[in-house]
Formats: sequence, C-alpha cells, structure tokens
Amino acid sequence: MTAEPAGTDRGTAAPVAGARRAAGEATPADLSTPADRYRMMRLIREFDTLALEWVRTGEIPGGIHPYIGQEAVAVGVCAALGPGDRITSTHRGHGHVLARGADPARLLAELAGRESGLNRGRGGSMHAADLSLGILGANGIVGAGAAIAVGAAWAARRSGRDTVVASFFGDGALNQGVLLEALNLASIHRAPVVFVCENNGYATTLPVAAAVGGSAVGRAAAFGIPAVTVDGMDADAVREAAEEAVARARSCGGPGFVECLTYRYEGHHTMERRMRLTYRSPEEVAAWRARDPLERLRPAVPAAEIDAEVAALLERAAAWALSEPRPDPAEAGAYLYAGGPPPRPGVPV
Amino acid sequence: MTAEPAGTDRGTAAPVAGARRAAGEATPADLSTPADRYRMMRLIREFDTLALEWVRTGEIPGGIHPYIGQEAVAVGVCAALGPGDRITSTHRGHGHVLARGADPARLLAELAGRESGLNRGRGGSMHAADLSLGILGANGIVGAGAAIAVGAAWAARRSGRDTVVASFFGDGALNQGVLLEALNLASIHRAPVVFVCENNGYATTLPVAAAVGGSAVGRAAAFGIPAVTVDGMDADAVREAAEEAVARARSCGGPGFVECLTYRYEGHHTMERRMRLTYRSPEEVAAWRARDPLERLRPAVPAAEIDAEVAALLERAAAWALSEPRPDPAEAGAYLYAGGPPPRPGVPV
Amino acid sequence: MTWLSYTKALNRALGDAMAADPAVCVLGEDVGAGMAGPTLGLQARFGTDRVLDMPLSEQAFTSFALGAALTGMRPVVEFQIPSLLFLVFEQIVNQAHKFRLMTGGQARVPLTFLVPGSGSRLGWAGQHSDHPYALFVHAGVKTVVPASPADAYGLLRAAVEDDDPVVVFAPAGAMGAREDVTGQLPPVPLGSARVRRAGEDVTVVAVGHLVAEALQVADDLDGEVSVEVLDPRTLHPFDWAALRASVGRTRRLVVYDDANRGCGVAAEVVAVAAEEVALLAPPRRVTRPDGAVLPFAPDLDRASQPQPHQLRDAVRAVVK
Amino acid sequence: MTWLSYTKALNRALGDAMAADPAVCVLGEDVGAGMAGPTLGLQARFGTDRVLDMPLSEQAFTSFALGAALTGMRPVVEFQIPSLLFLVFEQIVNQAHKFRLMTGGQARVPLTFLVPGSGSRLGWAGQHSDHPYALFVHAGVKTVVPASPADAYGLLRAAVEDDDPVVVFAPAGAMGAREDVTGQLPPVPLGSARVRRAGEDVTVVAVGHLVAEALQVADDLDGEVSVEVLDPRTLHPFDWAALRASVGRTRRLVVYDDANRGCGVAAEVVAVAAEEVALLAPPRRVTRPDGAVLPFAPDLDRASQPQPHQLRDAVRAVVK
Ligand SMILES: Cc1ncc(C[n+]2csc(CCOP(=O)(O)OP(=O)(O)O)c2C)c(N)n1
Ligand SMILES: Cc1ncc(C[n+]2csc(CCOP(=O)(O)OP(=O)(O)O)c2C)c(N)n1
Ligand SMILES: [Mg+2]
Ligand SMILES: [Mg+2]
Repeated sequence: MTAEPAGTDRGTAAPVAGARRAAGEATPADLSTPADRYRMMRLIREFDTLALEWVRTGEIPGGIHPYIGQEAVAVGVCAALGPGDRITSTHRGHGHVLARGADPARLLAELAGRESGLNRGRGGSMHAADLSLGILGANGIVGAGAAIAVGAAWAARRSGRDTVVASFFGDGALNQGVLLEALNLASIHRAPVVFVCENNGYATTLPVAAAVGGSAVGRAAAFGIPAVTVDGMDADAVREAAEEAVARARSCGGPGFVECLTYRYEGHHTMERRMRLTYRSPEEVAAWRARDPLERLRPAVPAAEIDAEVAALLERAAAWALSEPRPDPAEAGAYLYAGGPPPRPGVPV
Repeated sequence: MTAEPAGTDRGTAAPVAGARRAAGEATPADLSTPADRYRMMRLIREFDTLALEWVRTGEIPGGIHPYIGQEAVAVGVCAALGPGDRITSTHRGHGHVLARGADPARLLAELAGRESGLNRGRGGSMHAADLSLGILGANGIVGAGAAIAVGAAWAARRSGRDTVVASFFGDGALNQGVLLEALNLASIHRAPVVFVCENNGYATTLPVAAAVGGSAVGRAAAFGIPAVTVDGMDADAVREAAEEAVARARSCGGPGFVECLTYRYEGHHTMERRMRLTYRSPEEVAAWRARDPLERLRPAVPAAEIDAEVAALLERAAAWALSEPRPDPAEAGAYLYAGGPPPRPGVPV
Repeated sequence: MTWLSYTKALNRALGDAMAADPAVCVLGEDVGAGMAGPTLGLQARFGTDRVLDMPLSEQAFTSFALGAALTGMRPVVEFQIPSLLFLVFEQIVNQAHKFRLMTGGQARVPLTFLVPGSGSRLGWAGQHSDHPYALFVHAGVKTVVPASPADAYGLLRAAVEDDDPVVVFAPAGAMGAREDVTGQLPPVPLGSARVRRAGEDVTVVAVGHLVAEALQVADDLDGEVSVEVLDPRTLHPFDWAALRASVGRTRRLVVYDDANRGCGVAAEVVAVAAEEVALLAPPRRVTRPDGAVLPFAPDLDRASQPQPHQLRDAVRAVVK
Repeated sequence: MTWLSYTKALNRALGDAMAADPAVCVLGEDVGAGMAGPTLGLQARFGTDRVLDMPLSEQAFTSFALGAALTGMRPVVEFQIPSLLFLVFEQIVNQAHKFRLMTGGQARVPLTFLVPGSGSRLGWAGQHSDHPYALFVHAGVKTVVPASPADAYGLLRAAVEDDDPVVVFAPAGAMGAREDVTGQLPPVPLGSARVRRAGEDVTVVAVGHLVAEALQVADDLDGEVSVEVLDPRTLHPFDWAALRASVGRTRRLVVYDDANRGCGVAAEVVAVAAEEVALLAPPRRVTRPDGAVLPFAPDLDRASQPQPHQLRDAVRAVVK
C-alpha cells in the first residue's frame, strides 16, 4: 500500500482563502465578507472554465459536470457553515468542494489524475473529497449523499458536538428514493442537516416540471422539515436562508431545507457538447446568464483586483498540478482496504 | 415443467361470492350489498382464524401475518373496484386476495403448500397471487407493490382500457424509497392508481409517530396526489373514499391516496406469539377491538345466517385443501423460466 | 452492405423490435434525447407513450416496467451507468426474476434491461466502471454481453422477444466497434456461444469487448500456438455444450474476463471445465483483481483491467 | 462452562463490543425489541442513542451508518431478511466499499452488516430464503459466515473491530446450534479458515450451517473414506493458504455450499483448486441449482438446497 505522499511541495498553490490557512492544516474557506464571496465565486467560475479547457485538451480524462452559473449556491451555503461543519456533494461538485476550502491546486491535480490530487488521483471529478475539511465527497450517484449527511450529523450530535452537515443535491435527486428516505430520517431524528436543493431546472435533459410532482419545498415540508425557496443566483439570499437553517439545526431545532433556483450555463456534462441537444432554448440560457451571480456582486467589491488575484492563483495552481507525478500503476489496488491481506490480483503473480 | 393441474376437483370449494362465478372462470367478488361485504369480512376473519390454528398445528409451514382487525379496508376498497381492475398486495395479504375474489379453498391449499394452491404451492402466504383476478401478488418486500401498480395502470391506460389499480401497503411502507418514488411516478404520469395506506399504527414494533415524519396524506399531497384519511374500521367509509378515488382515476383524473386508520388485533406475525413483546398496551388493543368492523355491520345484515354459511364454506374448503396433493419435489425448479433451457441442478445429473 | 456500428446496431434492434410489436416500449433517463445512443430517434418515430423519459427514480421505473410486463407490455429499460443495476437489484432479482416461480407460472415477465457502456469508460472512475454481470448470473437472471455489432443487434432482439427478464450489457469497450453487415440481421438465440476463431491447442473464452482483444492475441501467437477463441455471448444460460466441445478438444483453457475475479464468470467457466474435462494443464483466469474499484487516473484504471499481454502470457503458460 | 447458543453468541458479541468501545452502535428495524435475537436487551443496557430503531428505510439507514462510520462511529446494521441486502447493494458496494479507494485512503469505513437468519427459513419462501454471500465476494466486500456459536461470537467481534465494511451472514440453519464454551471467547481473525475434521482422502469445503452436515457425512463415511472438513469461515478474504494446504494433501475436493451454483463461492473454490493443485479426480460442487428461487412448499424448499446424501455421493465419486 502506498504511504501518504508526504512532503510534496504544494507551496505554489496557496489556498484562495489566504491568511487563515497554515501549511498542512485544513481550514475551511473564510467567506465572511462580500469580497471573500466574490473571490470564491470567481475562483469557481475560472476553475471550471479552465477545467473545460483541460477536458478539451485531454489533460482531464473523461469529462466533468461544470458548475458554472451555480456559484452563488455553493458559496452562499458554505458561507453559513462553521469550521467543524461538514458537507456532502454531488456529481457536479467542484463548486462545493472549492467553496468549502479545498485547495484548488490539489483539486486540479486530482482532475488531471495526479498522485498529489485531493484523492491521490483515485477519485477524479465525481469523487473529489477532503475529509480534513469535512467534505464527505462528491458522489457519482444522484441522491446518495443525503443519507450519509444525516448519519454524519447524527454521529456528531451524539458525541456532543454541535456540528451541522449541509447536503447538496440537484432537482433530479428529489425523485431518488434514498433521498426521500433521508428526509424522513433526518426529520424523525431531528438531525442537524441542511438540505440544499440546487434546482437548475433540469436533470440532464428532463425539465423539472416533467419530473417532479408537487414542489421541492412542499415535499420537504411534508416530511416535517421547514423549507424555503430562494434566488440561487444571489449569494446573499442563499447565505441568509442557509444561516437561518444552520442556526436552527445547530441549536437542536432539527433539519432544514433550502431550495435554490439556479441554472447551469453549460451542458450537463462535457460530453454533451458533442451532441446536438435542444432541450433548452438559447433565449432561456441568455435570460439566466443575464442574472449572473458574479455580476450581481461585482459593484460591491474590488473586482478587478480580485479577478487578477484569482487568475494568478489558478495559473500557479495549474502549472503545479501539471508538473505533479502520476500514480504508479503498480499501486492500482492501493487503499481498497484499510486492513487485512491485499486483494488478489487479476492474474496470479 | 409441470402442466397446469387441470381438472382438479374444486367443486366443494364454491367461491364465497357465489352466483356470479362460473366454474373455472375468474370473477372478482361481488361486494355490492352490505350483506356481501359483511360476508367477505367474516370470511377473511374466519379464514385467518383458521390459518392461525393451522400455523399452530403445523399445517401451514412458517407462519403468517394475520389480517384480523383490518377487514374493512380490503373489503371497502375491493367493493369500489370493477371487474377489469387490479390490485397489488402486501406481506399481510390474505384479506386483499380474498376480498378481490380469490378462491378461499385454493388460498388455503396454497398456505398448506399444495399443488392446487393459488400459486401451486410455490408462493405461500407472502406471494399469493391470482393474475386471472388481477391480483398482481402479495409481496414479501414492504413497499414493493406500489411501483408495480403504477406500471400496470399505465400499461392498461396506454392500451385504451380504463382499468384502475389499487395498491395496498402499510404505514411502514410510507418510509420506503421505492414507494415514495412510485407516488411521484404516478403523479407525473397521471396513472390510474389508488394508493391505499393501511395505517395500523405500527411497522412490526415501531409506532407510526416514531417512524413517519409529517403525515401519510401530507406526503401524498406533496407529490400532487389528492389524499384523504378515513376510518379504516368502517367498510362503508373506506368504500366511499375508494369509490371517489377510483372514479377520478378511471376518468383520467390521475392517482388518489386513501389512508385507512385501522388496527391489527394479532401480533405482527405468528412468530411474535413466542416473544414477550410490550409495544402495545392491552388497553390499546381492547379499545380498537371495541370498534370491530364486523360488529359495526352486523345489525344491518342477516349475520347469523351468513356466519353459518361462511363457517360451512370454510369447513369444506379446509377439508378439500388438506386432501390435495403436495407438489412433487422433482419439480422444485419448475416455472423459474418461461423459456430456454431448464436451470442447471445443484449437482450434475 | 452497411458499415454498422455497435451503438447503431442496438438502436436498430430497438427500432425494429418496436416496429414489429406494439407491446415493446422503451423507458429510462434521457431516452427521448437518445443521450446514450441506443434510443436515438425512437421518440420522434414512436411517440412519447412508447419512449418514456423517466424521472431519476430507477427503482420505481424498474418496477413500473415489471407492472407493465405483467399486463401485456414488453418494456426495455435503459440504465445510464452499470452500477445503477446495484440500485435496482431488488427490483430485478427479488421481484422480476422471482415472480414467475413464486406464482407457480401464472405470468410471463418479458423485460429487457439494457446497459450501454458497461465496464470502464476512461475517466469515469469508481462508481461508473463496473462490469457486474456475474451478479446476475449468480442470481439466475438471463444475461448477455454482445461482442460485435451483429451480435448486439441479434442478442438485443432475442432479449426483447424473450419471455423472461434479460440483462443486456453493452461494454463501453465494444461500443466503438463497426462491422460490415448485409440485409436483415437475424436474432441470435440466447444461450448460443460462437467460436470466433478455430484453434487446436488452447481454448480462450473471452467476454464482451475482450473478444476482439483475444482475437488479436490469437493472431499474434499464430504459428506459435493455435488458439481457439470462444465467445459465450450469453453468460446465463451459458452454452456449456459449446465449452465442452471446445475444451474437450483443446484440453487447455484460459478465460479472459473484464470483471472482478472472485466468484466471477471466469471462475464458473474454469470450475465447469475442471469438473467435466480432463485438462492437460491447469486452467488460467485473466480478470480484474478481487473487489476491484477502478481508480480515476488512466494508468491505474487500465492496470485494473485485464491486459492483452497477460492473456498472451497465460496462453503460453498453459501450453508450456 | 456455558451451553452457548448461536443467537446468544451474536448477542453477547454485540454487547461486549458495545461495552468495549463507545463508538459501536447498532441500528436496524425492531432492534430495540430484539426481534431477530442478536440485539435482545441491548437497548435497555446501552440506551436508545446507541441502539436505534429505524423506520422502514433500509437504503437511507445503511448510508446513515456510512456517514456515521466516516465520522467516528462503528455502526452495526442489522437486516431482517437476507434479500434486503439486494435493496442496499448500491449503498454497501457503490458507497461504503468503494469510499476508501476512491478518496485515496482518506477514511476508514468501519461498518458491520449483520443478517441473522440467512438462507432458507422453512415456510418463508422465495423472497426470504436467499444466501447471497457470493454477491459480496464478487464485489469485494469482506464476508463471513460463522458456522458455530464460538465462531459467531469471534467473527462478529472481529467484524466490528475491522476498519472496512464486513457483511456477516448468520445462516438460519446454524442459529439453532449450541456449544459448550468456557471463559471469555476470543475474536476470530477475518480470513482464517478452520479445519474442523482432519482427513486424508478428500477435502470437503463446507460453508456456514453446512459445516455441521458435512461433519456428519464425514462421520457416516468413517472407515470408508477419510474426509477432511474445512470451514473457510471468511469467504472474502478467503484463506487460500488453508485451502492449498488441505487440497494439496488430499488432492480431492468437494464443495458443499447452500447458494446458487453459477458464479458462487463453490465455483471460486473449485477454480482456485484447479488452477493451483494437481487434483487426482475432477472436483465436485454440491449447491443450490442455478438461479434458485426457493419454492414455498417444504419438500420443494428442501429439494432446492444441497442435501447430505448428495454430498455423500459426491465424496464417493471423487475418491472412486
Ligand atoms: C441514481 C443515478 N441515476 C442516474 C444517474 C446519471 N445522471 C448523472 S447526473 C444526472 C442528472 C442529475 O440531475 P440533477 O439532480 O438535477 O443535478 P444536475 O445535473 O442538474 O446538477 C443523471 C441522470 C446517476 N448518476 N445516478
Ligand atoms: C423492505 C423491507 N424491509 C423490512 C421487511 C421486514 N418487515 C416485514 S413486515 C414489516 C413491517 C411492515 O409494516 P407496515 O408497512 O406498517 O405493515 P403492517 O405489517 O403493519 O401491515 C417489516 C419491517 C420487509 N419485508 N421488507
Ligand atoms: Mg438539475
Ligand atoms: Mg403497519
């Protein structure tokens, strides 16, 4: 089994949150000021813009589900969380993982399949995790994170900590059995979970109206969970709703549910670019783009300066990530088990 | 493969519904008059009383989930169904299967593991089915019938028939993912399904209040399904609510949901008798027994006469069932596949 | 003559099946848009009441298909990810597979489950790269893994016409394949293997996309070893007669299977050969490791799958 | 000395594990009432926040347990029916099993899944009589099937102490067993088989409750054939060294396994033996049929399970 690749130089990839974070010590992103939040949204936007480019050039094998357009949700929610809190994320997870404070350089290295990636190159986009920051993982299976979040929330509460877990998921996940079960479980256990539904209007090509009987918040409420709908293109609106739910959960008031109306600017997945799909009209896309969450915050912050800062940071991060070594193929089975004999290989040795 | 055991003499087991049913021709039970409904409730009650005895004596291997106490639900709902309609049932299915018109003699034979049982002795209590009556099966997995019902309802509608499917399930099933998914699926497809929740207060030992966040009808309503709660100890109240939902579903008005508040007099399963469980107080059981659905109808019908009729019928059915042959062990693998080579045996022959 | 792609073959099979029988319908996620390939254009041709876009409710729509199958339809259910079969294992095995026996033969259960893109798709990582056909073989659900476009067409047609549940795995590694075909393609009966290359010295049983690799390795070894390549095509029911005939002659066996080692299809094939044939050399399996989870990084992903050079070495070892 | 029953052994193992480590908690349906046996009395002893009665939401409570395991707890999840594992296959395999590798070793996943009463319970029929351990072996999840009360105690303790997910099958056919034990029972390391009876002529590998039957058959054949009975105890990781040692000596093998034939544990054992040992006679498997669905009627149910007389015949055949 491979040992932790200690001593890898990550100096060039200073975390975006800056000062609060000492080397090697995981601290969630500080998102307390508008500038912090704008910076993080910019980082997410530019990160995924770069990632799209890397998918095109093949630096990222496979592809990604870009988060572009939805930045206000991740940032607004993570701004409401405290240092000991946790999140569960989705297939469209870059925004959540970054907003919670993961090192963008290590996330880039992960997407490029490098040993110094967040998951040592073992997870890729859909499984990015940083447990030291309370990120219990992106997830390739829609709806799968919600019940994990409930269990983590219950466990923390049981051990006397006032940890809250925020669980992100899309509108499509509203129709997954395990997520609906999780709402009930959270309700009856009064688990400190904030369910965050990113309603971007579509599950791949299927519009919400054709998929969801009733409404998102009506559903949550029916399980006994207070639920609100907010403008998911407005980081402050999201943050305020999240803060209320987090405060209630933290003070033993049980779970909450925040539906964020948002939109993805890009295709569902980078593969979609190759197909001629017509499920969204250009007008619809343009109308949502006109409500861009970054543009909304821009006037209130030193935007040009931050933009330059983020660009420089990403440039350094990208250079670092691409210079990092790829994992050793002999270690393909590493980390499968925490203990016991190593798995038998596919051919006897 | 075994052929249909044609020509088996079932003459002694005249179906309880009587006149409307010709030999060999499957016709749902006629439950149109109070006397019909009382007769059917009495049949279910005495049937399961006999079954309890047969579990004790070992005529029924394993055990059963007795339906005693809940008779008004099965009978009220089935009274609202038409000849072409269908049902899905549960682990506690004797009442549903009988109320839909299955031959009590063949159900007894099934429970006793006889070749002339409803399922040729292959299914037993938890899998009793009679597809010729539209009974798509009892089910050993809680919540599993609901989505099957939605698919059957959709298929019928698609082929231009105005068939309705009634899907029975317990309060425990309200927390099964697949059932919640099925509510949504029925809602968006406007499938002609009537969901019947038999809320008997407990899922095995777990009280509803400790298990169900929100309420049953609130949950259904949240998926966009009209939902009502009725007194499940009153066959007429159940029937009226079911009739309304059936009529709406039949006329393309989409699914409905009827919660029936009811109670099981016996333990969850016959095995429970051996354990000293204390999850229900004797007072609670007594209070519900005082609201017995048969006693309620008794004054309005020639009860003594019907009771005698049912007793005689069951006596004949029991004698017939116990005289029927057991399946041939050589046919243990029969009916596994509809086509193709037979399955390989567990030891080469 | 047509230069038919594997994906197009699946697409044509569904179209022909729907044209031939109004009871055939298709349902799944994004099947209207034809995202995965096999359903492309079908909704425009057959309408939204025969090609149903389903919400993200795999369990419910699998049982929905069962309900429809019990009442006259022949649904084909498409899944976007092989591991979604884990999510519906209850519905396929406990409900659909068992229904007929449990009801004493009261119903037929004509249901097809189609997984376009099973196995590794580079870059999709741990939860999207499974090849779990052995699970269905163990459970007893009919299971096919077509290796070529013509077989993809023929086996999918046969699956849809079959009166029992059938799971059709279309390996990602095969979906790029193309083949020259002429005229109307015939259905391929379930349970019939195909000798893809005759040989004398050793039988290589290869599954799905690995058939092409096995043929290549056989060619490479030409002159050195005479390799017979057997494509079982259906994993359950398996064409044991074909295995017996081939291995009975060569008396040497290697199985090349892109699935986890323990209790896999390769184990079953080796076990049957050991039981029934006096082998001249110990049989070999070339498979994924035990309990493999495919890591994201491409080199690790590839290293977790069986490799042609491993097959070559194994063939050489058994003829030594 | 105590006359310990199998169920009581499981119960004691859970109680001792909870007493030893406050991170251990138990959850499932009716665990408070102790309906299935292993959790009897635990809620009274450890409280409702360590013994959690769960609503009928197997998928959510399995992932709930995963979330708790990732954040410091060691949950034990009890399932009332073996086929409920089908319902949570996604959660156990795709989420819990894969988590560690996918995150590059960031977490341990100490989770135990306990199925009291796996296999046939007469009269429970098709959906309640499965013995699906091979599914977990194939997926790579650690899997144990204790045959005796002492092993039930020791293996369950080891499973709870293990840092990976482990599925513990307690066969219905073994739960009636009793055994004299003295003092504190030791944990039984995962992956260690046990020779239950030494012999010279043939190795019988028997799984779970069939170990007792195999011992009986071995006794019956005493004088005629010298039978070694090997209980693997853990099916994954399997103690291949123990198999090699035994079969290497006897060079004859019969596997007695109450599970479906195709791609079962018996196939894996036979395959490994065929690969690694020069057997003197073709190995045999005595199993359930392919894709078995246990019919309700008792005679049919029994006829679907492997029988002692079939084992006896198989042993005689391989030594002939
Ligand atoms: C259970 C499951 N079913 C299907 C898929 C394939 N899939 C991946 S993302 C997606 C759509 C998800 O929609 P939504 O939850 O709204 O999230 P969004 O992509 O819009 O962010 C689908 C169908 C999956 N990953 N998991
Ligand atoms: C999915 C599933 N989980 C657990 C069980 C075991 N079990 C059988 S009945 C039952 C309780 C069901 O409660 P409810 O739905 O209220 O029906 P009731 O027994 O009260 O009629 C349980 C837990 C099962 N059969 N299926
Ligand atoms: Mg969406
Ligand atoms: Mg109940």
